[in-house]
Amino acid sequence: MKREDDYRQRRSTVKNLTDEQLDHKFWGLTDQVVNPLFELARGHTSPSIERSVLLRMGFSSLEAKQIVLNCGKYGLLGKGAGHVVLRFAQKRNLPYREAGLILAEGREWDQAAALFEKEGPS
Amino acid sequence: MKREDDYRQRRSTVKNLTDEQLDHKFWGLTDQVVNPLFELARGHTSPSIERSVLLRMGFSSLEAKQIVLNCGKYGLLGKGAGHVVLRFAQKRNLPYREAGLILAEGREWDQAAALFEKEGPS
Amino acid sequence: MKLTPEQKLSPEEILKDLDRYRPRRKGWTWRRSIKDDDAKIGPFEYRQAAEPLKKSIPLPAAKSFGGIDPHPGCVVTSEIASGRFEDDLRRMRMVAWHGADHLMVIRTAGQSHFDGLIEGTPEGVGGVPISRKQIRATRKALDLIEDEVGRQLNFHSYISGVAGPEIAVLFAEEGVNGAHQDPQYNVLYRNVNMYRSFVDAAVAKKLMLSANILQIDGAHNANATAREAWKVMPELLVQHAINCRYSELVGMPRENIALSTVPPTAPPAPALRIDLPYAVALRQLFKDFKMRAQMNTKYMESCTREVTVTHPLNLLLSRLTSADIQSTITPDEGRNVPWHYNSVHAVNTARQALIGLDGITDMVKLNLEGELGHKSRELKERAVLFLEEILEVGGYFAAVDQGFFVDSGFYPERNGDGIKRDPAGGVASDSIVPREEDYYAPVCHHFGYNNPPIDFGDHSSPCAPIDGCSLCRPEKIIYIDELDPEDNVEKRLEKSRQYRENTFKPEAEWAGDGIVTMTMLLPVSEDMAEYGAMDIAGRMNLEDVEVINLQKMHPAEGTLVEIKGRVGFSLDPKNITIPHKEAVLSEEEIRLAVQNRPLTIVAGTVGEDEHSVGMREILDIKHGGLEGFGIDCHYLGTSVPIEKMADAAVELDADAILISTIITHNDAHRQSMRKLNQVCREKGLRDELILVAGGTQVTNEIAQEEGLDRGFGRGTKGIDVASFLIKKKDSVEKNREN
Amino acid sequence: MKLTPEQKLSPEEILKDLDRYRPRRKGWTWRRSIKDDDAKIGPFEYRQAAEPLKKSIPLPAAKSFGGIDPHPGCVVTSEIASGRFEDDLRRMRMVAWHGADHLMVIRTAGQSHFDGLIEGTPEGVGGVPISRKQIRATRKALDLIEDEVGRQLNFHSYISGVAGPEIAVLFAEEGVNGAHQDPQYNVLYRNVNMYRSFVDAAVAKKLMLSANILQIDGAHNANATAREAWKVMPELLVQHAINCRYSELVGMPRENIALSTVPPTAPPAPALRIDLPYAVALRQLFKDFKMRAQMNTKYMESCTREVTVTHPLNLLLSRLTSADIQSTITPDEGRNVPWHYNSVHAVNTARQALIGLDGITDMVKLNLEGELGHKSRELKERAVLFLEEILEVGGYFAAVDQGFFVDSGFYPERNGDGIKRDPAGGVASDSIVPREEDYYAPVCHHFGYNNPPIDFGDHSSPCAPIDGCSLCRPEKIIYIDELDPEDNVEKRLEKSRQYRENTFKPEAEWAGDGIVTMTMLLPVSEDMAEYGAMDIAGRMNLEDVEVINLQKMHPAEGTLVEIKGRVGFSLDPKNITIPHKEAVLSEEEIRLAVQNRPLTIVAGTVGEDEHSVGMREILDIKHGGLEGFGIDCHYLGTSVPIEKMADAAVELDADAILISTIITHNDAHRQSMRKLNQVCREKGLRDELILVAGGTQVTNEIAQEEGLDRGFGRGTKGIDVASFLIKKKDSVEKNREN
Repeated sequence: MKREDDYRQRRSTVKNLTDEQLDHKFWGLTDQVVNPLFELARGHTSPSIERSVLLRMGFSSLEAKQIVLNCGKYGLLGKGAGHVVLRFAQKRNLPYREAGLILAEGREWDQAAALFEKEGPS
Repeated sequence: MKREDDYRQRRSTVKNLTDEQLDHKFWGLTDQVVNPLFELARGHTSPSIERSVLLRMGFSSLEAKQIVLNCGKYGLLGKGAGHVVLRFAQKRNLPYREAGLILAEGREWDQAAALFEKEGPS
Repeated sequence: MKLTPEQKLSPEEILKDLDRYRPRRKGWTWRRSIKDDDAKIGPFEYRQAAEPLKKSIPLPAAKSFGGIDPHPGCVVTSEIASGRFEDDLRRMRMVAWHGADHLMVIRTAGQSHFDGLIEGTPEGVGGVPISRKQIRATRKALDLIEDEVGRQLNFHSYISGVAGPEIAVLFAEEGVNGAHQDPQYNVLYRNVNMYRSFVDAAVAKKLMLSANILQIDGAHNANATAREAWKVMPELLVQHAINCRYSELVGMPRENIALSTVPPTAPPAPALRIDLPYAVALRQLFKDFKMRAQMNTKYMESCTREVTVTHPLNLLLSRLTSADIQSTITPDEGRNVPWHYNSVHAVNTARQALIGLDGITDMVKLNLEGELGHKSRELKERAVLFLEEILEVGGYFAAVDQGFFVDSGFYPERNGDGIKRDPAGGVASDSIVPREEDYYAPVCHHFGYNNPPIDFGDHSSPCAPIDGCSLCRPEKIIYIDELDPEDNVEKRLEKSRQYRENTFKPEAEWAGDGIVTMTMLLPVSEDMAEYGAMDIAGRMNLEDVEVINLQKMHPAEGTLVEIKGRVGFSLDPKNITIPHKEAVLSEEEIRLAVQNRPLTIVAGTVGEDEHSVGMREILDIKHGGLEGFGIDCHYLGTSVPIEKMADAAVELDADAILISTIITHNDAHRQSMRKLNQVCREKGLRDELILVAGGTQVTNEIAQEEGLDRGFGRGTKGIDVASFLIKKKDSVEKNREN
Repeated sequence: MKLTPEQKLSPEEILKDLDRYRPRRKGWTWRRSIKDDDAKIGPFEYRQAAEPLKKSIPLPAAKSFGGIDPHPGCVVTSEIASGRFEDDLRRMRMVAWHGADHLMVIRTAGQSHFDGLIEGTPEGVGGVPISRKQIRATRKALDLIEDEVGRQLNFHSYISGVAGPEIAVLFAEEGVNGAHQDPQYNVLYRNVNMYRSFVDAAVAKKLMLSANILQIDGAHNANATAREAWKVMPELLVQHAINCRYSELVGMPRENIALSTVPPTAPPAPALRIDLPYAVALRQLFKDFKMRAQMNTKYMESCTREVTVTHPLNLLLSRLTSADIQSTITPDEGRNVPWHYNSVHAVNTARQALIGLDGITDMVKLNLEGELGHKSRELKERAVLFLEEILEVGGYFAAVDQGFFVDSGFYPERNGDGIKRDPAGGVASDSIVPREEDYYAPVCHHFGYNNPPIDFGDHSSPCAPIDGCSLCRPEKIIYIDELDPEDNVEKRLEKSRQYRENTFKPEAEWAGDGIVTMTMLLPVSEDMAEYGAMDIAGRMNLEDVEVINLQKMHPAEGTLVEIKGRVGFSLDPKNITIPHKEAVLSEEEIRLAVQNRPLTIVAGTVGEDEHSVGMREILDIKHGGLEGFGIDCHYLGTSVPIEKMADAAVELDADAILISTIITHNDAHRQSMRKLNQVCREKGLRDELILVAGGTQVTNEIAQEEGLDRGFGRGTKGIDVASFLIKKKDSVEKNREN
């Protein structure tokens, strides 16, 4: 889009504001721009977010990568990758790290996925 | 001479002056310092001054040097080196440059000096 | 492990037991300012200075002020990007000794599209791959260096690209103190999918907050990208606001949020009159946030002088407004990835200008009533209009889709050349996933919806069911050493070891790289100069020669050329002879000695030598000569007969005779010296008099061969001669007493 | 005779017929300022700019602003001191092209004690011997250069020493436009007898007035001499006043009198807070006089970066207060007599900073109410007390005798280390003579008592009796060519001719001097670095090697060393091959072409190449890449299979495929290129697609050998690739049409 500098006309809406009012308007508008972005973030996750969770659970970056790849494949990212590991560990009655390593090797994913199909969120 | 910074005491004589008065005092004192220097200059000459006069009369720096050296030797600087050349030229009825060249060669200085002993200023 | 100033930092030592190293603190540290309004350092009072360093290297001119080393009160950044982190460490030590306390490691360029963490220590391009091993080793080295200089050092890198949350975890775990984080950067400059960027950013920011990592935003990139950078100012205010507010919503306090701001223009633009209103508008709108002032990079060419003049103007802006962090840009950034000594130069430029401008606002005031106020108000109004139009078109994503950003028009002017990004496109598009109702991440400080299932027990924290996450229990961190058996630090250290331990080579970026630069004026046109300089460098056996700067001095009269190249050989310290240096008395010692025992000297040039300049430099008070130390100097002029010199010495009861002579083909200089010695002997003065000869090609050897006490050659200063005279006089008197 | 930009100035031509050359004007010229309040140059408005030059070389960064070349409204000085005036001429041309219009020729150091005029053109040391031939040749060259650049150039030197009146005559006769004249300088720094100095000075000043020569005083020398230069400020006001008033008494108008003022201090001192009150006091006291602002020299060390930061702070002072003449100090003055390109650098620093600060006082105001006002008032009070004490002790001569001047105490503090001069002593003592009653000097504009005798006739002017002096009738001037058959310009030109006409050599000061500098960081301590660098330079066959800067980067990690040396060989232009350079389209042309015919490209790294940085630099908008020109770029990532590249090109209907590859030992890079060509041929795409390969070690030759259209190697910019794509597309379409 090309447009001439029409600031002189456009500013009619702001030119009578005090400096304080102008600053206030600036931040009010910013809030309106940013709030939807914030809401988007609150309700979504991503492969990197889920890998970051696994890292913090004590998995290596290589392990986390494999687990999240499979979570994606099995449509489980929306459950949380850490959640998947913990449920699987619970089911198999293993320490969660051992359970996660099984998943990181790409094994037993059908079983892990089934946990969420059947039982749903607790 | 060594002295501590006694500005706080000394300034008593100036601290109540307005800025304008202070500036005025500064230039008034400067005048008092400079005037005697100016008077000294007005009434004195130097070898370089006399050579500068000869240069402007159309003598070369080498010629001027010799003429002024001899003026010094014969006590004639106070008459003005150019003056000496002109008087000598007048006496010898020569163009002044030719006369000056004779003097620059160190010749006939007794005669030149005599012009001032005898006749004094016109 | 402890560093001592005389010992090199050993990357090998740093790497030892790295798997067990833990950072000793987390979070950002502000420099401590001197508290008194008027803090005395040497002969001066400072108002904006920091507490001094324990160890440091003062600016060169400090030697005229008693070696003082005042540092500005703001944090000073050094950006380091050698591509090999092990070489970065040594450079960090150099810059820390010059006052940098914010070490910003530039990331290898491909990393923002790397979907995950890089492990090990591969070599980078234009920066280093940021990995756990690299970070941990760097933090360990910085811990040692901060003990050495006595000031806490902030370590900084980038949380951006498609692996932001993972990198944020890494930084929080390993004690990184500051990071760039701004989702708009990913979108505009890295073409990362916009939804993904914002979703990831929130998680990353929350993690940063958990470790008190200072955030710097990315708005300055718009200055560097826009064709006419000064027109992007209204948008910059908008970009800053979006990231600031987004961060605040995540929970970051304003004191953890720094705006990255760059003066938008540079000379030959009337820069201050454009940059200053912007700086003012920014500080008015973003009151409680921190300001990170960066120097201009957009208009840097390859002339380092030009850069070095623009930067003090940038630093003036920092002083006229404010800067909590002063970033520094190296003078060579217009030519190459910064080199070691240019990193130091950049830091020196910042501390020098900031200290030179200390307290300037106590004498000079911003005139907000006039043009400055109007211009900054106008920028804010334009920014408000920008925000209004973003909302009109449907919000941020729609605005980016329509190319609102980095347009080269002065908003509301639009030039149609903004960066457009497709909301559905970009790297990692379609990769975000809605969190389901039963979404659960068993970690604390996790941004967003999180619903720990009740059957996992302990609900004190989301990470309680796993008995604490790695931020609570660092021992859970899995350390990977290396993945690539060839491309790693150990292999590189093997290759560079000889240049670090046995021999040495010039070095610009990496141990043993051999790089030097050469500067010359060639009295020919640009083309001829360019290839002529390459030819000269080739004949001097430089390898990989490149021209790095070419400046026309005049179309016909000459061209300035700078080239770089590699030296093909290395030096063995054992083969370098360092001559014994005579200790010179200090100026104070000399003055005191002369006060206690007055010295008189007679001086002149001898032979047919009318070159009196050297001698006069030695004597003249104006050139730091003998007169200035209180020595009574009698200069007899040029071509003085030796006998006259000796007679004058008798008459004045002098302590020394100084003769100056040029070197002539017929050895007249030796004859003069010999004669001086002879004449003084004949007159029975030799024991009383110190005899000295000087001249551009005189040497001590020649002078002593001819019987004099000392010869001084090219480069001699008055203080060298004064020092010698006093010492010699001392020993003469001692001999007499014995 | 006329200069053309492509032709070197020929000293031989200048010297031709010099005996008959007369200056075409006399007196000082101020630079013409642009008159409008807001003068537009390119995209900007300037308020303190001068009329533009006809020919000039803009600052390097100007290329980002359409090549604009604004110059500040004040006169800009270049001080030139090569020691050979014939080389000065070429340098003057270089600096004039960069905006200098005040060419100040430093005098060879011995000249102030030379009792008369020097004739001919002997070589000087630290400057040139000022002689008629040297002046006339220089003025003639400047007349030609001013025609070339379209601005009047002021020529300047020194009227001091024991031959002041003679030199003043010379300057007045030969059209010198400005000169230093200050009797105090002689007394304090040259130890010329004080009576002689003042007596001579009055005559010299009157002569200067006769030719409208601008006078600059010598007070700045006290800054350069005093140990703590900032303490000498009250005295400086006194020194300025003495010379100003003395000049006024002789008849000089204030607009002909410039104060030579230097910021007294430099960082790491808090310089502005000390320098600014002094600058303000000076401008308050000396209202109608001119200000010549010089950059600080006192605290210059050998680091050119440090100098280049201090000078903009000095220039800030000039802008915050005022400067009618801005002097420039070269960044190398802390190391050596200034070199050609450093003279240019110095001028560039001045114009860059002054233009960058254009109109700054419209936004920033001096706060005279507070500390600034108090401090400047204090300086004036201290100066008044100084003057009072001069009078108390018996006047100026007595005060000098007692060491009042250049004492390192902050007056009235006194440190007892001032320069003392004996009124009866010094060079040329006892040389003044009272003018007798019949004293007569037959010249006009002669200062002092003059009593033309009545018998010499015509009394219209003192010079009427001689039918006009040389100022009235220049044909009376006696021109001496040379006195020394060996030490003269013709002999020197003979020796340098080969380097000026046939071959060439690097040059710092003199044609053919061969001097280059080399800069390197050595990862060793200072001593080892110093001698290591000398060793390296020796192995590179540099001669006369000297270390010119040594800076500790860290006691153990490294030292920055700069050396200078001479290249022993010369280059023959006939043997230098200048490769044909491909013309690159301008940014505007490319943008327009893409607007008219959109371009789509597919890009990726191929083979096992994860080094995507080079490719991304070519594409990225942030790095001036293809995106920025509006080219639709599809980056497929790293290690992309060749087939995938081709498929994507089909899918996107792309115009070109760009692959990036590193060079590997097994020639995988050639295989990738070959395969790309083959695959495209097999799919029938080859005629439609432009195929390009890039990489640090790729060459066009390799790429074309493997069937591609073009290869790009190290140093390629986005614009090079964009330009190629558009031209290639053009020629492809043209071929199709035919």
